[in-house]
Amino acid sequence: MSNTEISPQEIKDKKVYRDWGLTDYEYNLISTKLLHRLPNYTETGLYSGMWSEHCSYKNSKEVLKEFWTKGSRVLQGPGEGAGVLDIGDNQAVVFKAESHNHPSFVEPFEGAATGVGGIIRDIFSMGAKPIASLDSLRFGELTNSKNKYLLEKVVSGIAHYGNCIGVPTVGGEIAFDSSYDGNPLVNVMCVGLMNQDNLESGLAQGSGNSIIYVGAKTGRDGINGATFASSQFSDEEDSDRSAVQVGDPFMEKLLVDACLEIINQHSDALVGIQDMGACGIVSSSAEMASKANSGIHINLDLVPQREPNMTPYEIMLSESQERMLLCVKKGKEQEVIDVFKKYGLDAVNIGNVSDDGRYVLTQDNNTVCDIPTRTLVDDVPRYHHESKRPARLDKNNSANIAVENPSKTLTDLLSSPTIASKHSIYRQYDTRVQANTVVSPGSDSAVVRIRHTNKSLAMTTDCNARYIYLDPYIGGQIAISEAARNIVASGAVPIGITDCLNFGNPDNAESFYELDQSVQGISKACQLFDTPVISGNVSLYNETDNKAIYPTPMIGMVGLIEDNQHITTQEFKDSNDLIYIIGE
Amino acid sequence: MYLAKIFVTHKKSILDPQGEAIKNALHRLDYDSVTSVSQGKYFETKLDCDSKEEAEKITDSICDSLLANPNMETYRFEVEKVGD
Amino acid sequence: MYLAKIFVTHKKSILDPQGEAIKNALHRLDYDSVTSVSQGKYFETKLDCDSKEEAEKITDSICDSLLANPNMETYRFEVEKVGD
Amino acid sequence: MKDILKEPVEMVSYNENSLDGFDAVLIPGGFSYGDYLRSGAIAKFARIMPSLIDFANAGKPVLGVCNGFQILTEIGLLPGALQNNRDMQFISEYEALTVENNKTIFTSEYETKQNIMIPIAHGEGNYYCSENELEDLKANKQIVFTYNNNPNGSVANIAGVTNKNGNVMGMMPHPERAVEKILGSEDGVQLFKSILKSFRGGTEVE
Ligand SMILES: Nc1ncnc2c1ncn2[C@@H]1O[C@H](COP(=O)(O)OP(=O)(O)O)[C@@H](O)[C@H]1O
Repeated sequence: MSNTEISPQEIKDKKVYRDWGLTDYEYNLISTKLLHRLPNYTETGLYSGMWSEHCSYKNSKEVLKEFWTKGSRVLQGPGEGAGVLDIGDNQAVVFKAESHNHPSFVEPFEGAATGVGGIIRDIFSMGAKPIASLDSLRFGELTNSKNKYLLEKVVSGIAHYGNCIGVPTVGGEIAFDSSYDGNPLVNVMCVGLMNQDNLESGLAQGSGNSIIYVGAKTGRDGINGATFASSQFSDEEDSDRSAVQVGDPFMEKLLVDACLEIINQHSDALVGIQDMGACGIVSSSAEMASKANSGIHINLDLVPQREPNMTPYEIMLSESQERMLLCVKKGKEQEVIDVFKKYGLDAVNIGNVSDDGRYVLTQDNNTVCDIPTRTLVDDVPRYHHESKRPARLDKNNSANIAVENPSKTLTDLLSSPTIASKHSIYRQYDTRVQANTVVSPGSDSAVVRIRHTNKSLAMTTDCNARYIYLDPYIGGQIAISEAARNIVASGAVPIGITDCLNFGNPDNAESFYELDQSVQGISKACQLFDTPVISGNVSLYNETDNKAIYPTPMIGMVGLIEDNQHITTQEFKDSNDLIYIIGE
Repeated sequence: MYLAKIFVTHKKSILDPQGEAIKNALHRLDYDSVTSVSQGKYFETKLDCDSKEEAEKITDSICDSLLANPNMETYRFEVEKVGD
Repeated sequence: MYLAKIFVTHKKSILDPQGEAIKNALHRLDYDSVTSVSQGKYFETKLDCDSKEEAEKITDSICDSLLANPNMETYRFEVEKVGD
Repeated sequence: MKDILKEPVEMVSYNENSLDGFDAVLIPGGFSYGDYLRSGAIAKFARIMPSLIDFANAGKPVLGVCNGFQILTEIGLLPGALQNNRDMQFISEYEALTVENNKTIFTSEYETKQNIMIPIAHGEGNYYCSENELEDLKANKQIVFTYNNNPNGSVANIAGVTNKNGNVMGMMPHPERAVEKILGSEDGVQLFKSILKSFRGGTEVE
């Protein structure tokens, strides 16, 4: 993409917006119904980012509505940085999962590392201390050296970020199947613990209040990452290098400490806080403002920049890591900036909240964008998709598996990478930093104790995509049941889930059927287990050359252990103990 | 026998937290005249090849496939003939 | 303005786990002609100094105090004058 | 320390410049300054370091764990250096150690040759020193802990060493992560008890 900006008329005539992922219908909606004029270059860029699936969930909102999100413990359901559940004693557990599939395919080490960084920011932006992370990974078969390379780099990227920042990676899951050749899945989940009084939200309200930018400087990294994440792979894009973001876990460690200090000790100054994730400054600021029906005015000259001559489009859509956006009460700015200074972090007042509902950007005293804020967030069209039951589901699926040599079958199974021990992976993760990990990887679910109480949290990630492929509805229920079994087996009561819905192109009616049916199955099972869905993430378009991955709705479940006496681990304890099989 | 000296450096536009951290440390130590630092990798490999051309071809291919990450890094190298 | 190119390398007598790991990886990729690999660090720093001598003095001192660990590493550098 | 042995502890910022009033210093693990360049290389210039060196030279106990060990070698309070693990991967694991010397202020509560389980979590824990230095370490009984199954390629299986005086110790394994049964091992407790006992002129600590 060149830096010379083309005129609004040219954008329309040459249909340039299509390259950015906007359809003719969407572009016309923006120009004729929402703006009543042609959007300029910067504005078109902002819409293309904000209206991507990644930011708007325009293709999946209909489906997500079906999730069961109630339950007596829910303090915050889907819609904020992360979900929050009451665990008693005025404490709450906060968790969410995030996918970083596409960036990890392009640049596996940094892609996976920045995935961890992003989900950790979601957790502490709610006011919680991150206490553990988990992963959920899918690769093609390891007989292919490219897949081996991806596995190695992804795991070391996750290890690097988690180990450096001091959040233990306590568990996860991994499976290999050729359907993930060319489209690996890298999902990470983070769990945090907080005092209920500290609950924060991503709000920008109160005319005249200040918008403060904190953390790393903005560079050209990851520009248009969100629209990029929402479009299909093709072999050519293998060489697409513009979207590489580099993580700096040490900077993030400082961000965590500084933000938590502000939330704990300067809550009267803070109105709202949100991390800059996909679509960077535009998504965080527009979402914070639209939630409060506010307008916002940002002076781009004040945004800390790492590279010279960045255009408004580049500044607003950059996905540079380790940045947060705060809304701070007028007059309290210095108090907040001083805290960040103490940690050696850049904190700059870049704009203000207004009551006119407009989203206004200026650069060099020129207005480069002036549009209604809600058109970026609330006016995104929602698509209803056609759903078609794949023919394979109606074939006679029963298989006759004759085992002739049981011991050979057993060793074959045990030596398949999906079933074999994952020790070589999790030994690279610092599983015990923070000194609260009671059960580290290798058992059913990980257990992290809550210091100064007799309670613990159990956590697991699970999904058997083959079951979903064979029957999306039942497969979805199986995923929840498997997670619940892992939680229960560690001595905990399941209390809630997060998810990452990794699917193919929703315009394909069969792919959409898989999405829709598995969500219904998951939702039904969640109701039965009393585990509401409190957060999650959607990753569609997981296809290579029109071949979709197995439908893979990863489930991250958390359980509560009220008495640490109840913690159990998987291994056999003593000889002569009896072994039972429970269930059918 | 040939000796290849290989330099792998960060692409300009990419964030280089290491270089920044080192620069900041140097400023804390009052080395104020240092205005920028970038950290890259330096390899020396010995190659048992019949010609300089062959050694160069192999070195290029090694850099491409393993030593440098084309997403973020660029490389250059020099090959010279050495004894033993 | 001066540009210093700094090479920090492992002392010969010390086992270099990085170099070994890379050599083994190359052999797995069938680059059998590679007989040895050593990995070091390569820095480029810009210095705002009045003379080449001064830039060299500062670079030496930076290497000594920060960039190289004298227990296991040695360093060498080249300083040249550059624009801006 | 505070939770288990009920002793007062305070965090001292790397930015302060005095250690007055403290009896002992623990330099913890964790990645100081992101560990860019080399582990501990940048941290050695933190403002607190001159006071730390004075503190150690005055004979007071200094314990460096993991990244703390790396820092102590970088500032020259301990011999040798720590380089990348042999297989170039970060390793997080419980390791069996042997107590080689129980005549130090850090290990008096252990038996000689006692086997203990302490977790490790590091990517640069491969201890290196020259042959001469190794001879010195052996002659002065400065090798305190060794690995039973050397996970990272350390010279002579070394997991922890002291300075000549015996008041500064560095070790890669994390004794502070092995002080509660619920976390899998209590084998680290005796180390902290040993230090306390030395303050109290040899009285047992409960
Ligand atoms: N990618 C991974 N990262 C971290 N831990 C993992 C990973 N894959 C598996 N594990 C751990 O290995 C153990 C076994 O995993 P898995 O085979 O998925 O168990 P199960 O089938 O019982 O759920 C669990 O403790 C799990 O947390």
